[in-house]
Amino acid sequence: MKKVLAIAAGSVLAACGGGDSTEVSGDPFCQAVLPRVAAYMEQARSQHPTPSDPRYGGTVVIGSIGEVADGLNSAISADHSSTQHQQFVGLMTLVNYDAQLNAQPYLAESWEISEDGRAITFHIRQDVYWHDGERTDANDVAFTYEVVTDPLTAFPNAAFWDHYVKEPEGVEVIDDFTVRISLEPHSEFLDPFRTLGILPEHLLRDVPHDQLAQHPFGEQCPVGNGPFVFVEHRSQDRWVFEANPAFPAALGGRPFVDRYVYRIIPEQTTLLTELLTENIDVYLAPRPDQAQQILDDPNLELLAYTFRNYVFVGWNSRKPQLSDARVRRAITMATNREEIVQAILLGYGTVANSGVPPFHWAYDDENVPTLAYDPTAARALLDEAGWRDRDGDGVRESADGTRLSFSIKYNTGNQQRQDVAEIMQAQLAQVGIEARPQVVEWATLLQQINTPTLRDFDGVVMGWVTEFKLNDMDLFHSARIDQPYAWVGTHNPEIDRLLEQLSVTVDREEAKEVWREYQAAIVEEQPYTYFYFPDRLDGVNRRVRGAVMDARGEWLNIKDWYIDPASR
Amino acid sequence: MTRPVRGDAPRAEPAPPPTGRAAIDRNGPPLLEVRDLAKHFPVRRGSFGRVRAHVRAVDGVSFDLWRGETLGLVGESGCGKSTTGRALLRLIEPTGGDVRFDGQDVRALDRTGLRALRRRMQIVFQDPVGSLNPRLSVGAMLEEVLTVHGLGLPNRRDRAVELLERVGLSADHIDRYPHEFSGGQRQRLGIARALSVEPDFLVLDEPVSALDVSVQAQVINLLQDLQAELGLTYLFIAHDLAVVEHVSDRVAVMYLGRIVELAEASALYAEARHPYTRSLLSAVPRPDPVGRASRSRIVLEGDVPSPIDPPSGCPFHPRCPHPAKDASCRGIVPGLEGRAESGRGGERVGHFVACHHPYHGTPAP
Amino acid sequence: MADTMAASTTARARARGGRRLSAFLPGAPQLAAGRWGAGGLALLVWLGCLWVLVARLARVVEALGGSWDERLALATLVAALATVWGWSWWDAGRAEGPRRVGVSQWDLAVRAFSKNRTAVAGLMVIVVLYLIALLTPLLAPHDPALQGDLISERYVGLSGAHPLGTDQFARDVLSRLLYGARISLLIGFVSVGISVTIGTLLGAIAGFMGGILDGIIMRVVDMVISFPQLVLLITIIALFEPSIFLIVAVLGLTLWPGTARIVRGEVLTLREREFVQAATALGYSKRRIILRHLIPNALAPVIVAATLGIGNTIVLEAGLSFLGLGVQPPTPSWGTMVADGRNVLLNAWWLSTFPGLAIVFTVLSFNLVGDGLRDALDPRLRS
Amino acid sequence: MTKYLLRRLLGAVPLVLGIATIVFFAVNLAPGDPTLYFLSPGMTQEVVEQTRINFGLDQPVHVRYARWLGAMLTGDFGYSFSHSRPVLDVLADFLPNTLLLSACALGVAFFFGILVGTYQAVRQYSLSDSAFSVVLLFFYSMPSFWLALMLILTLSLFARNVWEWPIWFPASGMTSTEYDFLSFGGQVRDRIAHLVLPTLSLALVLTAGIARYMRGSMLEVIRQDYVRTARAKGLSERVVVFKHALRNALLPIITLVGLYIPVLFGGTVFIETIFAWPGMGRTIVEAINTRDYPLVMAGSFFFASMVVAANLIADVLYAVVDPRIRYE
Amino acid sequence: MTQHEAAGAAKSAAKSAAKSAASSAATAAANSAAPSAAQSAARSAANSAAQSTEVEPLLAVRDLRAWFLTDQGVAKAVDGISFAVREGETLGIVGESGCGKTVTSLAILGLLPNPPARLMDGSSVSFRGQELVGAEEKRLRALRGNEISMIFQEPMSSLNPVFTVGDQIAETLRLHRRMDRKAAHGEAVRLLDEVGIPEPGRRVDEYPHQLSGGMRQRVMIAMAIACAPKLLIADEPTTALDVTIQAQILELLAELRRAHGMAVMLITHDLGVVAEVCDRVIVMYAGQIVESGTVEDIFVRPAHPYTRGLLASLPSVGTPGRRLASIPGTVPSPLHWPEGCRFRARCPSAGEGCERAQELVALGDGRAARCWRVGT
Repeated sequence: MKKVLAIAAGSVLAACGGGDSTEVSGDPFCQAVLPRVAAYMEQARSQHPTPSDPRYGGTVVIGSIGEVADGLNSAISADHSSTQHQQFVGLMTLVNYDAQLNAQPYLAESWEISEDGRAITFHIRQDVYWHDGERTDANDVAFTYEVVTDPLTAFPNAAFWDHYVKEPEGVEVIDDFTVRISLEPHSEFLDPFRTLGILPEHLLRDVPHDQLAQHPFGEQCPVGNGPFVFVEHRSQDRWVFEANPAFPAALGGRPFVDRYVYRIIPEQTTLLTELLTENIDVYLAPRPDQAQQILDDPNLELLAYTFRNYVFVGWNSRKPQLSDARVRRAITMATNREEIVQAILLGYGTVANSGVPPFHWAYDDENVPTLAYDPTAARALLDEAGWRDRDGDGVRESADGTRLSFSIKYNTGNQQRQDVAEIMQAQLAQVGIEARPQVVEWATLLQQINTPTLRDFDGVVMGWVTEFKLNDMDLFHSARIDQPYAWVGTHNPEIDRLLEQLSVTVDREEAKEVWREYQAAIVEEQPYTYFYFPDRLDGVNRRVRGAVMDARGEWLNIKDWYIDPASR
Repeated sequence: MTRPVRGDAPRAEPAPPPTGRAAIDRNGPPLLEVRDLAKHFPVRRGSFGRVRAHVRAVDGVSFDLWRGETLGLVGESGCGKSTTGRALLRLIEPTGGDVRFDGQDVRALDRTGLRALRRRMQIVFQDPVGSLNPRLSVGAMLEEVLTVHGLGLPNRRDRAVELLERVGLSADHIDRYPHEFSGGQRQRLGIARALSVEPDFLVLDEPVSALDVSVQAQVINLLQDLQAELGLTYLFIAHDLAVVEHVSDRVAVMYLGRIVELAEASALYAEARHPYTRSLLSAVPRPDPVGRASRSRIVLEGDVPSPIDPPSGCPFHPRCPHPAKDASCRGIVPGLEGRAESGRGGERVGHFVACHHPYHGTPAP
Repeated sequence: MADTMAASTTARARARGGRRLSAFLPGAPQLAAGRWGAGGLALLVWLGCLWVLVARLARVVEALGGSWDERLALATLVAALATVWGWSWWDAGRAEGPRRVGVSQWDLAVRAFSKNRTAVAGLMVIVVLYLIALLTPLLAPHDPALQGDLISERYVGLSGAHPLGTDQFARDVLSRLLYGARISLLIGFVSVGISVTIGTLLGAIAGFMGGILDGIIMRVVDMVISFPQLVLLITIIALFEPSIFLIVAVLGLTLWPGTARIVRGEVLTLREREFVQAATALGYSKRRIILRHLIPNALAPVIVAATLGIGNTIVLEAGLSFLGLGVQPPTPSWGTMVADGRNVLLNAWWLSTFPGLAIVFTVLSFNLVGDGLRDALDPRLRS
Repeated sequence: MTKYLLRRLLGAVPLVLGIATIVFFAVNLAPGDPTLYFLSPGMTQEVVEQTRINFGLDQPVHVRYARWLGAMLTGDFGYSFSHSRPVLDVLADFLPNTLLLSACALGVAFFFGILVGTYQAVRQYSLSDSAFSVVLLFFYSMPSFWLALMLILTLSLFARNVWEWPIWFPASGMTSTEYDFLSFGGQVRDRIAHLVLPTLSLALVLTAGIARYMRGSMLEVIRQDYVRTARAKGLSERVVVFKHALRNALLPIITLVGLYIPVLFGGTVFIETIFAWPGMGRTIVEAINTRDYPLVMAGSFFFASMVVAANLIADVLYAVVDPRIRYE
Repeated sequence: MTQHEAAGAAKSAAKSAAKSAASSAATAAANSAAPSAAQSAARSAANSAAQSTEVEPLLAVRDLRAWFLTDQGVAKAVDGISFAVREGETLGIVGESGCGKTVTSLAILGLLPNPPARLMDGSSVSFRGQELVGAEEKRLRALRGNEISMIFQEPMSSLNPVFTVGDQIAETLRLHRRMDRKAAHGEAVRLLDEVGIPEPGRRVDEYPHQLSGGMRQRVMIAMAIACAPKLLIADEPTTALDVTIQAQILELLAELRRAHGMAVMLITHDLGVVAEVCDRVIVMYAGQIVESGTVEDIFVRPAHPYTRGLLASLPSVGTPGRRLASIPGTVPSPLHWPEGCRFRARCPSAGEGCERAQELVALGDGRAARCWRVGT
């Protein structure tokens, strides 16, 4: 289960620690590396001439509001566009998912799991070269594993390695192209290797792990082994990549497009204009209310698909108004979530009942109970829980006079969350609940809700982006109640039990049943009022052909995109 | 001296008093004693800048003034005459010297003392536009003074009207604003304001210089009438020699922050002893076309030097046309010396001149 | 001579007629006399308020026992009607009496100002705007926070039920625009009020006292002025929690240096003016000199700056809204409305266009009035 | 002159230090913990603590202030939390872009402002005078982000897609994606095309202010005695206006440079965001939003210092142009 | 009159003036001696006493009316004045502030700002037979600073602060004498020397603020005489100066007039200055000429009550103590000149007959006064 807008947790020793000699200078590294890349590419181009297929050539431009925050430095990133570039553009991961979310070979040709399920052995392809000419081998994999499991690195998705044996003993290089990793048996154990781009050991081995975050490798001169070769990064402006002619033919060979440009355009109206004026080919994640413009333009198409994030309101069960699960259920039932999906997302979304996204194999909307919109039932439930409007002011009170009144916090500048809070306020008022939307600056809000001793909120509108390996441990397990993310303070033995079981159940069919139970328990407990899984939208110019985008990401098959030769 | 023959005098205000003015009693102590008054303005750069030099605007001025007397202070622009007038009232803090008003040390006064003093000493300014607060009506302006000093009770408005009438304006004017008056009327308002505290002594700082000739005469007459009626003492500052001669009992001529000559008006104009006074007098154009051919005029060379860096010795020596100019003029600052005239009162009345080689006798026509 | 007498007699007769007319149509006699600015404004306010009274009678009656802002609106309505009627009666009658003596600088400024057509038009817009802002509870067709049916009534274009359309929550844009006027005008007015007060006092003290105090105040002014104001605003507002109070306070506390500079400059020249010296010579206290003789004379450019400042502040608030730092929802302000609506400019153009135009015309009015005041208050420019 | 310059420079030092202090405390006294921004769930408490120490946020505020000031004086502005690079490197990326845009806007604004203002003054009270005033005020009254969006919609989107004009301008970025493959002339044209909209958005507001000021200044000058003297010499009206009057009317305009630089920098916050211009204004807002304290402090500090520098330059320029000051 | 009508009238005035200027120029070209032109000029200004029948005057002003159309109404600043300046003479125009003397001088060279100022129908200014009212701007420019030049009251503000004095003098020379930069600079040095500025070679490259008031006025004079004008209009040239400097400047002007044989029109409010330097004098009051004559006539035998009052109210060196005779009241505003005799309200001898507008009454020998009493 992974995160919010988390950015690099780099350590900035040199700046504040008073040290004088530890300063990392980007220039020498880049100056050494970039010519080598250029030379190798020169050679590679002559060795691998472009096939005479009309699909080869052209530039594809993707526009988005945000930077590729961490570039190709996979050891420090959790950010969506960064990991996507690491998986599909510049670097390679050991495995890939197919449409059914089953692992497929990628950098790893094949793999075996030991009998006892405590070791996994990867066999690495032998035809993959770093863009400076070095071959990618088992040492790179081992190096990457060591780096990300070292706490000094502060790998943001450290929870990946919960059931793995940490470095250095957890990884073993058997030969140049074989590597074994030790683990405890658990579900979805391949998922981390789908996300983690392998790093070049020969370039980074001398860098202290706590300084990787400041290393110029990530953003200034990344050297990858993927289908695209880094050319240029202008901060807050663009990334430029070109096709890697030496990309293994077995994996499809060089990409069709000559160049791929990622542009950062922070204003969405500008982005839409650029898409409409055909200055960019892909507009990543337009707003739902911009969809119609894209649909109206014959040159453009709109791709819409369910994604891995969801929006919810978390309820602080430590508060007397919200400690009773019946009240939380009543709140959810008094909220017309279907209408909210229509209103805020214009229908581009799915109502959520738990954190399991619709495309996921564990998703089951038939057998999992839902709390449908039913104000009458909500009122009855509140009456039953002892909340009645005793003084006739339209707001319910408990027997001891506590008003059923609370704030709903959301962060500055997030339109959708603000909308949720506003609509909730209007709808809860109908059943005698007073909800007060309250905006808080992002860092302050995080402090208020994350600090275990503080938990200064009643309700909070938030969102999570999940990985394919779902894991709610941090959120709802009572053992984690003093960890930052146990905002709501759930203390439910049933949920604890199911969470523990889920984390070690390897078989999907078996797991699916546990998931069903778990979701039913969550619906009963209602730690969150789950709102929706918004659809991911992408505006794409029709001259771009062959693009497949789904929950796995926009860049999924970027190497197979080609530009309609007629409109080049 | 040939005088132009004039036609009928236009309809005059009350008939002129038969002879000059009432005799001044100089037996008692002077009302105002000024000794070595100095004001040096620092020349600074920037808000916290260091002082780079001093403008020696007033550089050791001494004179006495008796009750009911008018002392004229003349000189060219920048000679320090206005600064002198303001330093007397401590509108500008003097940097040196002594000022005694009616025996009181003016420079030693604290805030309350100063406030009391300002009921007895007032000033009238040159600029009839700038000297009145444009946002206050005449009534408000006069009543404010009365309020501040607790005067004119019970009815301040009546007192204000009285003041207006005294300076030749009428009760109709009381609700008007300064911009609704002509230059001469505004000067009358300035006088009324000064009179409102019933002072003994007025500094008149170029009171008629900005006025047209016909109006100038009205104001001069008013000032003389008030002096006669109220027994006021005037320090009359002006650059117009004719006006000064007309109104003053005694006249002091200033040059570069110093008094160069001080005498009874008649004596000074008839037989000026300082070369500067003589050139000044000869430079005044006279409304006398008939005599112009025969007049000899001393035209001074060059300009007045800067008071930041005055010449050594006699400040006038670089421009002095005196044939006897010599090394002592360049080296030694001449003191204001002269003969006290006996029989007319105090010691300091007489013909004083600050020159190493003063002239004697009447100048050529 | 005879001519002028005849003219004044007819003027008097006309004035008597004017009084009768003014009883029914305040402003009409002034309009007839060619004073289209004052007359037009009076007539506009009169008819407008009457219209509110008639068309929204039910709401008016309701307001009698309503919330405080409904009662405030009611009081405003009554006060506006009374003021206009009373003024017109008094003014129409004034022509009968003797010519007033004593025309102050302000009177002159008013005369000069009323000759400036664009400025008078701007002033009319502003007066009407403030009136609308106060009367909003009576005027607005809907509750600005009331959400309609989210499925069928969202993004409805201009229609009878919603003259300016609806927004993403099916709220009435016109109502929100009217309520937004309150917030925007309030922010402009209050923050400029704060900054002008602080600036005038500090400027006057710095100018009059001089010396170290002047040095310190002016160094602070230099520092604050050197700051790109917007960056400072963003820093403070973003790091603390945005609220109307914070926005007003921060705007008020960062905009004063301009005023302080102006006032100090004025005071420095005024201090040398002879009437101030005369005041000193008359034994007035420093306090009296500053408050009664310096500040009133230094006020003209401050009034101009304040007028222009209100306009600037409204634009600034809009800018902050663009960054998500403006007035927070559901409270509508023009700035947030423009900023929120910009994303749907192409399919629901009315969302940001109307508040945008409201800002432009309001600020334009303030600027026109400011320019007009500048010309009217500067005696040098008065011909 | 050298002494004057030196004195002005020395005078600017306490000013800049004062500004640095304001910046520091405005940023550091705000509630909220910036480290939380850079952390993810699952991180151990030790990592959190280590990060806080790394950021230097474990110290009391006065110690941090002293350290920051000390480091700053040696030219060390620390590391950007979010860019993970020395702050100076980050600034070096963005500052030139902002300066380019600001310089263009300032140039355009002054050129047209002076031209229009002079024209208005010479034709005072004419129809074109009032028309210019109202039109310029109209732009002046517009929130700059709205103006920018309108320009994008009209001169970029509608011009191309709806009205099909032969000329339309790119809505974002400093260069096209194919910039590197263009000829030199093409590169120049490409850069100019990208500059047009942001420059226009920034400059229109300033133009209005400058024209207004210039009009006033010119009206003042044109009444002066020496202009009458120039006419009495028999000079043509063109020479009178553009030689004798303009030069004097321009003097107070020079000080406007110092006054408008902060306005300009403030404007870049919006303009750079909307036109995706990789500059300081946008970066600083992002830094504020991500609580990148070192970058916020250094960025504001540089902005303010440039304003101080601009004021200084304006004053020196004034002294150069105005002989009355030059020879003092 | 409403503004509209006034504007219309002024427009037609300008048109007809242009026409008459063209025709008079044609006549002047036809007969270069132009005695008929002089005669017709004399006829048209029959009641102008300042008229010479012997020689053609250098400058003839006839019925000049310069009105200002302001918001408050029409200010008739100059309201029908006629006079002539002969070659080589010094004519003084004297009067109190607001009497219209400066407007007259500016009107001659067409330097009045229009709007608000208008030269009304029938106004005529002819310089050496050439009509200037309504003349093409280009022709006026050729005259300005060349054949007619001006100096003004404030030497500080009349010099452009941002150019060196040398540049400002040379500009005139380069414009009218077509000198090159170097020659003009050399000539500027010579001119500075001529007007008595010490070290002209150094001063030529200085800026106005570096000079004293007296020197600035000398620079103005140098600029004015650069092209050896026939007529120098000096508008209050010494008012802003101290007495000793005033004496220097008056001396210099007298010298230059002798040396260059130019006519000087001296405008001042200082009767003393007039008495010192002028040959003939015009006294103005309320936009009109009230008296004209030789300097002796005016000062020794003033005819008009205003002139007499003015002289009587002058304190004079050598006559202390006497109570001054003052003229009561104040100068009326040009917006509301009094009906009838404009001096009536302040006149000691006003009475029956003064309620009608006064004409200039010729008294012989070129003298005239605007008072019905003097003729009788």
